[in-house]
Amino acid sequence: MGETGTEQPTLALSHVSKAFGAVRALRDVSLELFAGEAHALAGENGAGKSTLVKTLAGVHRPDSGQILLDGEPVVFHGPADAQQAGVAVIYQEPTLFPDLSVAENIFMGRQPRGGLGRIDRRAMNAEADRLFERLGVGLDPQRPARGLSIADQQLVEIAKALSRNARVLIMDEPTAALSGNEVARLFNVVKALREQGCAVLFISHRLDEIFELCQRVTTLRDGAWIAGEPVEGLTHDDLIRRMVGRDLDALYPKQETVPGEVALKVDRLTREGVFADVSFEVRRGEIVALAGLVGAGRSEVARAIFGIDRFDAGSVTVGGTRLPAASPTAAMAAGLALVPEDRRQQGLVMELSIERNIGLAGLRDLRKGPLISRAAERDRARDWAVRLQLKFARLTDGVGVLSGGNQQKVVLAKWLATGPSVLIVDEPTRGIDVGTKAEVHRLLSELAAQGIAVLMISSDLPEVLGMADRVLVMHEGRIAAEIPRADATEESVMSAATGRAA
Amino acid sequence: MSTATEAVAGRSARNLVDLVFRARELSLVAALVVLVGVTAAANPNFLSGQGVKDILLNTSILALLAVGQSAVVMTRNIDLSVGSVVGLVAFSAGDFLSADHSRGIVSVVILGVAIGAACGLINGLLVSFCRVPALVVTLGTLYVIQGIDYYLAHGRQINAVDLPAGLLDLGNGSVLGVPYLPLITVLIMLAMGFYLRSYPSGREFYAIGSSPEAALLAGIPVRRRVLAAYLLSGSLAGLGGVLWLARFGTVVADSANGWELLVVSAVVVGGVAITGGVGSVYGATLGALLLTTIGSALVVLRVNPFWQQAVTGALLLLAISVDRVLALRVARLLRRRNVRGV
Amino acid sequence: MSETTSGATSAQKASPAPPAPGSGASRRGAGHLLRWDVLVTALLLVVFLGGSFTSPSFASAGNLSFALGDLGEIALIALAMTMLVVAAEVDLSVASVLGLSSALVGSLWDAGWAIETIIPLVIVVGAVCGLVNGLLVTRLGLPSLAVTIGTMALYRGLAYVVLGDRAIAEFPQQYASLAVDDVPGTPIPYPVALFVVLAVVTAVVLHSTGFGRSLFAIGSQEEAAFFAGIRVKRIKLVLFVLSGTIAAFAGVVFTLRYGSARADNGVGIELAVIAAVLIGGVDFDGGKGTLGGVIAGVLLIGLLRNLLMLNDVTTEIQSVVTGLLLIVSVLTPRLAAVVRQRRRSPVP
Amino acid sequence: GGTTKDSAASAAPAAPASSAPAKADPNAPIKEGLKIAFLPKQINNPYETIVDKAGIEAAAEYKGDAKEVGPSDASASSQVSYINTLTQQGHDAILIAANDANAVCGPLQQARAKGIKIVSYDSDASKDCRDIFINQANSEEIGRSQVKLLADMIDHKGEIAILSATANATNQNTWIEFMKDELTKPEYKDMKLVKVAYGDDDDQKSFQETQGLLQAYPDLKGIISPTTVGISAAARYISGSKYKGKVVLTGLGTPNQMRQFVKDDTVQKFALWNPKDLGYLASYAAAALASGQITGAEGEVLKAGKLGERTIGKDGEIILGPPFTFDAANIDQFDF
Ligand SMILES: Nc1ncnc2c1ncn2[C@@H]1O[C@H](COP(=O)(O)OP(=O)(O)OP(=O)(O)O)[C@@H](O)[C@H]1O
Ligand SMILES: Nc1ncnc2c1ncn2[C@@H]1O[C@H](COP(=O)(O)OP(=O)(O)OP(=O)(O)O)[C@@H](O)[C@H]1O
Ligand SMILES: [Mg+2]
Ligand SMILES: [Mg+2]
Repeated sequence: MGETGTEQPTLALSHVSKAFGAVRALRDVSLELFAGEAHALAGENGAGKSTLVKTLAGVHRPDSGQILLDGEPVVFHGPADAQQAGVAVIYQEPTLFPDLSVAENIFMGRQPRGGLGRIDRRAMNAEADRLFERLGVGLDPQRPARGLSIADQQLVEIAKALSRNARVLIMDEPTAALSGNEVARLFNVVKALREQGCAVLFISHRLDEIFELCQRVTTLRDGAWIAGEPVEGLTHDDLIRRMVGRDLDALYPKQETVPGEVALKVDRLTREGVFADVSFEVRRGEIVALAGLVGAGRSEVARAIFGIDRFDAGSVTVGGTRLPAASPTAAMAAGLALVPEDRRQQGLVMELSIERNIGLAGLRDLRKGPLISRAAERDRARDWAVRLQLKFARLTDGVGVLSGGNQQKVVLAKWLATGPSVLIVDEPTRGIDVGTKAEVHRLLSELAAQGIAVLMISSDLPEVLGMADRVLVMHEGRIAAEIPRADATEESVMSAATGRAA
Repeated sequence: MSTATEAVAGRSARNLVDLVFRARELSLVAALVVLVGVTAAANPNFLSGQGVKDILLNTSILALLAVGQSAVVMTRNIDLSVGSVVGLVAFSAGDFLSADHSRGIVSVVILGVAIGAACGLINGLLVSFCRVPALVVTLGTLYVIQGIDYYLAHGRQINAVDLPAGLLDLGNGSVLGVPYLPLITVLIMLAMGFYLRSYPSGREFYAIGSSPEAALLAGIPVRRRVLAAYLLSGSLAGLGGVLWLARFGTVVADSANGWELLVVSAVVVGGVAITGGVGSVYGATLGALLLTTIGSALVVLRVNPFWQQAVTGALLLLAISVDRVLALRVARLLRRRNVRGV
Repeated sequence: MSETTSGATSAQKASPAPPAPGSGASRRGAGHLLRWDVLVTALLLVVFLGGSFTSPSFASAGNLSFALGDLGEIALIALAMTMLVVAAEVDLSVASVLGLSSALVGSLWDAGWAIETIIPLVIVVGAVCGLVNGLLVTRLGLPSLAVTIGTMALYRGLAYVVLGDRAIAEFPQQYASLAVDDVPGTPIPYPVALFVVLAVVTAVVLHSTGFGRSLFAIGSQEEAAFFAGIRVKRIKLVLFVLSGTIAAFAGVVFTLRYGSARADNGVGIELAVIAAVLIGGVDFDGGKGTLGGVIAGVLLIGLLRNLLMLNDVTTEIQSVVTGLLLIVSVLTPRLAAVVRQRRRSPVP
Repeated sequence: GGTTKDSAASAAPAAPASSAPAKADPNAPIKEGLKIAFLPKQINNPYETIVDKAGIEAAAEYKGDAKEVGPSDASASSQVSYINTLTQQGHDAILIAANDANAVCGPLQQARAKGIKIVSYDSDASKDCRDIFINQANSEEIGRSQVKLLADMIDHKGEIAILSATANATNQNTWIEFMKDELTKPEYKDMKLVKVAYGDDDDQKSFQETQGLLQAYPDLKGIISPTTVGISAAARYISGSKYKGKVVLTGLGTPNQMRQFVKDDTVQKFALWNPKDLGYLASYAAAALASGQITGAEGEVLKAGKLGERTIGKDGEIILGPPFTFDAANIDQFDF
């Protein structure tokens, strides 16, 4: 496999800049992707990684600088041009066609043809099946994409990119929603591709993954190029320093707390076909993690507790009052808050501004008489934006223009601002950079210390182990095990999650 | 999450889902059968040769428009200008023919389709290239085209005597007992249905409607496809205008006035989601057939004319509600059967 | 049921704005001056000034009073329609509810009922019509466009059932004059004065209350609004009931103003209302728009039509002008945005 | 309590005499340059276009300045906007074919208050908001003669139906009342009116209603369609269906529309007055009113150019003349 050396980079950026209005997302950035090499792109939220990806993908046109394909300058007029040039991209946010089948999603525009140029559906489905087998995923190619969990959507995106047999594979946080198993399978496939001479660009906020998969790493900070170097010889701390510009405190700053009375009690909760007989309690001051494999039903439990979905049996009690089924309003009134897993659909109203989004869950608190107080709204937004180190130009900007991680912070701010007594967070740090992740963890820890009960759903095992007082492990819609902090290890959680434990 | 058994379970569930989706068309057929059955039982004349012929003839133009409209709706757009286009084409085609009797049918069809296509082109360019909302644009062109039509006609009327016999024959004649009009519509519907289902570019219409954003990222030529949908809708409306002239012989300016909502109803009743991405031209055609049949059946059943409109509305609501309730039921059933980890 | 409906709507509304290069940022910067509603207001001024110059009778009190009064029903209904469209729904049945209301007023009056009983009763019937729309939309999760096309036929049909081919006239003088007379000392007819009051209330509700905020959130991302604890279904239900109520009230005004109750009153005004709302800059996909824009839109259409008529411009041309106005009103801001963007970042 | 129809009727003050009845001066000359406007039910209705054109031509005879304006939809509310505009523009007379007798009343009163003369034609407005109504023919005569015409063709036997315009059309409903009344006479005891259908003056709707009628009533022997749009649509359907020759169609239609169907034997006879004469007469009536020749009182005499003289009847009504029956023998003499 070609270690850099003298050969041509397959795809390269040379001195590229890109600005959105006043925001300079990329400043004079260069990057070279070589055949047979996996290249990591590191940087905080909003550093410009996704912008760089979209530039390579032909979505954005650089303001200045060039894209080089096999050393020749090219201009991509749109995603189609980049695809033509052999670039396959997995975007940070899954972009599927909900009404079409999974197989059609994968092969849109490149369907296998039969007689008369018609689509050969059988071949297409078989091909999709083969791809999923490679990834170790049991998705049915003929089901519609609507209703797939974020993780499954991400897997379909991966299958789509793989199916292109591209010369360059670009992956923008493909693993953010995945748990260990899928990540391992994905890495095996990517490694194989790389060995076949594919150039890979990989983005992740999980540094371990960078060290495991990649040979080189380029770091961006505030849109500017900071470093491009081999991974070998680099330490975690080195990389963090390049990204953040300073050293970090402990990643999981868990404060010890004494659990108080029961704040959230879930009793024999069942939603037919999704989860069954789920019972647990969360006490004030406790952080309870809900772990499990993708699709184990964790998010579904959270949705049912919060009243998004109607449950078929069981009960949810918050601070002694039993919640009516299917009423988020009642749940909120009882002191519940849910940070949902899909920020783009469920967490944020993309067209509204940052301040409006942060105020949305607490319209009642912002009232002055019958009217909304704009000053109160602004103060609330500013306060939380600062506390979560949100990177933004103006509070009146639409959230849609924020980077993925910063959007996640807005979702957190929106719910923390409601001052809940029970906080349910579903993948709270999905797509959040290391620096902020520590911040979020500290915040959760602080909240718990203040007596808030926290139920944390996470696919990030170190996070689960680092933060939780207790770990509930779900397997196929049921609680498979409850593990106290002292006994929680990677092995114990994983074996319960895969159904191996009793 | 990946076991062989689960995949199998998923598949059988999917077959059920498939059935439900097809059931959209099936339930329409069922509704039609019930409606026709009841009406025919009350009045056998309804199913006489003349009765069936009348219904088919009445449906064909609406169905033709519905085919074009569904292509547009599938891309999450809408074309409200179709009614005006039919009116404009019907009148100008009539004018064209009555001015010179030697002009042939082919030339008038070309003229009609060309006018329709030009209207579609304007709609399409505005929607796809200028990115203005489809509803506003086509409501605007509805008014503009109607204005032009009225301006051209200004109280004149085209009479059957002014038209060549060949054209009138196209509207009322038949081959082997099947009138030409429904034949034309069915051919176009089949071609469109086949194209949309079996060709990559056809599937892109669905993709665009399902998620315009994803379509852009997938490298689909979104603008070209949307433009094509409008061109198609416009051309079919143009053809519809010529057929209108052929069928009715007498036209004043306001042919098909107000049909835009009728066409949209047909499409929606036919199961094409107004939010795009779902449905088929077969469904839309069946929707048109159902609407027309309801109208005829009420007259034949001697429903008081003052009740007719109310009953039509109620039946329309019933059709979409039953369809929806069934879909919800099946979805819930599916979820329960699809117990993960059993 | 809740889960399936919310699930179904969620993915459909996947953020509609395509990732247009730099669209977001540039739309804001200089955007203020070129917002639709501002543009429409400017056009309105132009029409008004143009009218005063080209036609001596245009700015006369008599003409303005009439032109404003003529807009009464459309303007009233547009208030409720604005809120519905902001919440990404639509009610096409308004004109039929107006007709049904008119028919009921007529037949009950003819049957010897007291007008003081008839009016509240008819308004309740309107609310029920709205409720039916709302229930079908929220409980069954049907698209409102489809539902209200159906109820449009149903309610109009019921109007015919109620009144058939009769036309009832001779309503009590004092009520009839309330519908046409001007507020003393002004060229403003009573219905218009009422409209102004309602418009102010609506504007405050839409732009400065939690309810209004919720509408914008529902309109741009229904699922996220639901997750934020907003009672999406209840709010939509309220909107439809409101729309039915206002349409029925407009029916009463219509009946008294023309002094004639008929089943076909107000046929087709739903498109006029929607055109006004759209010209006023409300985005049909929901989540965007201002009430000020809509009011300017209503006035623009009405006064422009009046001006054209005074200048003997034919109906055909009026139709063309209305259509072009609709197109131009959405096209201009987009073109301006493109031009601005080009100027700022010349593509290499 | 409250205001009911009865209490309002008893409390209502007697309608104020709108304009003090000026003295008519039969010998006053027709003023030159009178501004006159025709407001039809709907522009683009070919029948109304013929009427109005003739009226505008008549205005040229007496050196008046006439025009036609109107809405594209046949609704009273759109007509009202036009009445207002015409009032503001200051016309001498407005001629209106009212879409709703009552709804146009208020604005017409306002116009009269400004001294504008109002003539209604084709379809009347309420009698106290216009000066004169030009009736194309005596309504009673139209209704009864249509029944006679049909009865003669079907031997006074069998089921019959009526295909009308809109359910609210005043003139249609008046005629239909007289038809029903005529049918109660003993000589029609074997004829039965089974249905009144409405084609909404929409070609396609009328076409479909005809289909429905014929299917719903297989024993139908005859159809009366007293509207030009309806009769031509019905004729077209019958001429291309198996009902041709079995069902008799008559009604009111223009010769140009019906020529083809008379020639192919779908229709034997139908009636109409000359729409051009209607427009001509109305135009002269307006001019005479505006010039003070007449005031609209019963018994006054209108001098209507080439049409000669007409006496104003009860309620300010002037009748054009008896309807004319067209058949294969005479149809080619007419072109309108
Ligand atoms: N379409 C846009 N309009 C305006 N600003 C944008 C747009 N897209 C990105 N930005 C801004 O550009 C900067 C870089 O964003 P980008 O999405 O590239 O960050 P990122 O490195 O991918 O962050 P994350 O790790 O959170 O995904 C951010 O400040 C963001 O707000
Ligand atoms: N709206 C929906 N409609 C249909 N199926 C759904 C829907 N949401 C989730 N599912 C399915 O239900 C299963 C459980 O998903 P859930 O999101 O609860 O899993 P999870 O344990 O939270 O995993 P993760 O969040 O990591 O995806 C998944 O297989 C998913 O495909
Ligand atoms: Mg990113
Ligand atoms: Mg989850």
